[in-house]
Amino acid sequence: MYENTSAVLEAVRLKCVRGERLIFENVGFQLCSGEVLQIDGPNGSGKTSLLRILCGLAVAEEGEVNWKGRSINDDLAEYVREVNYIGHNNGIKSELTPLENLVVARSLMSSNREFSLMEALAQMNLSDIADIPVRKLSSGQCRRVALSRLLISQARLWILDEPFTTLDDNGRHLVQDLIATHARKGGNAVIVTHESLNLPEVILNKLTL
Amino acid sequence: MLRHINQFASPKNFYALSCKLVHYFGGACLLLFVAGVFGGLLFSPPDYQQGESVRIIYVHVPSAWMSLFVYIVMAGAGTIGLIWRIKIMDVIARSSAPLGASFTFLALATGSLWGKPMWGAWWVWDARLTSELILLFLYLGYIALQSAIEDPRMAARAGAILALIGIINIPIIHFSVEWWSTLHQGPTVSKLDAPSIHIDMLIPLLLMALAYMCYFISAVLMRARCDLLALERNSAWVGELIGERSR
Amino acid sequence: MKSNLLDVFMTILKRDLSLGLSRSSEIANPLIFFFIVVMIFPFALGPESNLLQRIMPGVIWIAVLLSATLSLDMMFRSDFEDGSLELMLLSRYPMTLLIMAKITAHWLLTGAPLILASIFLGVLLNLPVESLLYLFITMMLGTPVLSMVGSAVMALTVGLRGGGVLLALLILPLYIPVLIFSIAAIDNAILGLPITGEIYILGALLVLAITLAPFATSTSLRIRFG
Amino acid sequence: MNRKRRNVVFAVCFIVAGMTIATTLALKAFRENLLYFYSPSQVQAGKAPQSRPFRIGGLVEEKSVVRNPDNLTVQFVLTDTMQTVTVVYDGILPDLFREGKGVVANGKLRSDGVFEAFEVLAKHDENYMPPEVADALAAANKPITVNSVVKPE
Repeated sequence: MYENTSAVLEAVRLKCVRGERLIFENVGFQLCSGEVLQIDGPNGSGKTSLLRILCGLAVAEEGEVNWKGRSINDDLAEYVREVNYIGHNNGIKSELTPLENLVVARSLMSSNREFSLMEALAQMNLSDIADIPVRKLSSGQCRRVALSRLLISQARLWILDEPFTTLDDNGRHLVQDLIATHARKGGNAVIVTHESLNLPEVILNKLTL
Repeated sequence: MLRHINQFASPKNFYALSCKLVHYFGGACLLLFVAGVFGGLLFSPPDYQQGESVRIIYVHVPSAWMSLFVYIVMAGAGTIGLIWRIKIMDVIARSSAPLGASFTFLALATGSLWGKPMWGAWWVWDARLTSELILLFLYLGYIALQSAIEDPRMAARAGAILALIGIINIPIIHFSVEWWSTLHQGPTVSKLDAPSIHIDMLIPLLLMALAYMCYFISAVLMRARCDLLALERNSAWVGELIGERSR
Repeated sequence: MKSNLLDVFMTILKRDLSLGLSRSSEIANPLIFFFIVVMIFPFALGPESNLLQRIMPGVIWIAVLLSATLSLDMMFRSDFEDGSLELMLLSRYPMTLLIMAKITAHWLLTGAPLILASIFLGVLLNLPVESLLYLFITMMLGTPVLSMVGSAVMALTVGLRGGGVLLALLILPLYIPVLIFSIAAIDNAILGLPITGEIYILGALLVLAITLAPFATSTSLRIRFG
Repeated sequence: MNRKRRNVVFAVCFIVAGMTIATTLALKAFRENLLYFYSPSQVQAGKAPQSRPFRIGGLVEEKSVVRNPDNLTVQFVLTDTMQTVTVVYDGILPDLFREGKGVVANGKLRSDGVFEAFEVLAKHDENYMPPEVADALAAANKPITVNSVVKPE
């Protein structure tokens, strides 16, 4: 199966039910190495639910998600090593500083040890505030702290839920550049956003729920 | 293999099968209950020590047995539902809880009524009674958790975990009378050698136990059917069913 | 691999400890609550010291159960709300390991201070030395069980509306065995009776909790996210 | 797959080891005496508490029950076939209170060694039979086991 298609990430006939309400069904797509998928749709169409299914946090009512030709539930622990999920919530603690937050994040994920945390923060324009507790930062700066996790991880699949909310123009460009670079190196990204993405030299698939 | 089981346990097939089973077990329950009540109240002899008061045994002991049995069913069905994601099992686990709570309450209440004249106290804090009371709390907690979580699938799975945590109480209840020197008497029927109860009393007792069991099965199936219809109300087979009925 | 596991355990432990210390009210409030509950009893029962001495170990244990229940909220709620738990569930390490670190931190932040507070109150209320000693021993064995069983049940109710009362409803019946055997041990110890049986049981409960709680908690958390 | 299997094996070993230790501890505990009530032998050996209430369990000795005709006060002797304790009680006795049967009394030991009960509970055994059968058994001199109160030491 895997030999015939070069799809790395494949979703087959996914169905999602919340409570007694059908959110979506028959959702499927294939991503080959280096491809990016943009997911769009009206509020409540299940974009976040789909992302949570893709990263293995939730289980679909029906259908399957395959990674490199195998169902992700075969070995979820192995799969999540390849995933970097930045959800709607930033997953950072407001009592800790950006640097401390990154220390915890790095120890949890398969990280690129050579890339120092300060470098990551510098690349996100956060070096001045690396030692200020996150609760004193603006929401855009918080989002940048969360997104700087992308820089320290070695995950091949990025799953991003509305990454651009509360970011300024500079931040948007920064993150789009990151995604494009990641894709050109052969990585994949699944992004929920309403904005039109500008990713030069990258195959961009679109899925509307 | 799993697909076969899933097929068999599909809500539609289960619904059709349970319609028949409810009738069989309901009828059996009624017959056994009548036989048990008459046997227990009229034909069985009074006890050599307790006299006529012993007759409460025919209500008390089966409900105490059922309180444990239903918990095991609830935890077992919940676990199967949790691991293999079989919806029917979730529904059965959820439907069992109020029945189990009722049996437990009945066991505690009748035990209390029996204890007052026999032991001389409505309630004593011995191991059997305390652990049975904790069982009632576990059932109530399970029901409260079910009603607090809106998503029925998540509720069922969370309930399964809670039931599994609480299952440690079941052996404690069963063996409490042997492990601790309690006021409550030891097991009578399940002793490995011959049961130390006279055959004329044993038969109505077993009849009543079977009646309780049939009641539980038919009641849990009825509850499960209602639950299932509500859960699957958007699915095709329920639509067909309603169409057939209204025609 | 081995040292990595230890590293990540220590990282999470340090993180939770520093988070707890920076939100000092979350640690202080259960302790204050504990003192108030214990102090209410003399008001209700009168200051007769014989009676108080007899019931105080039980009173202190009940207060510990209640404030342990209150303190469980800090274990998962903020992590649930800000998405940190998702990060942990998607980490490369087994969730059970991270949960053990969180439980350890929770015990250090709440269980250990409660033990110290109990001994302090015991001295203040003139409890005999045996009571104090066995209060200490039973609490060393019992309070970790409270944290562990609590984490499993807390994981089930995290993020639910009205979760606080529900949590108490679910958890207090599960705490009863710890209470029963601790009090039995203290009572017997005061009378000079053997207490090895009760201590064995508390030890068995502790081992059982250590074995099963991390798995139950991680399954519960996955369910709450699923 | 390999890593996953190793994790599963590790988890299973961990659980099995934990359960084994817990069971061992619990079994050790049950070999100790987890008391709900004290036996007359223990009371006579001075093992029961002196200054506070406790429960005492045993058989009511045959022909030891003395009722006071003026009030409800009853006096009887409790035995575990080795030692005896005299019990006084002021109240209504339960139906099952018989000579030769098991009871559990809740109360305090007086300084003269008499147990002053404020509650007497009858412990009935797990045997149920019609009176005729019991009579027949008695006639055949087959002992009906009523020793569930008296724990063999």
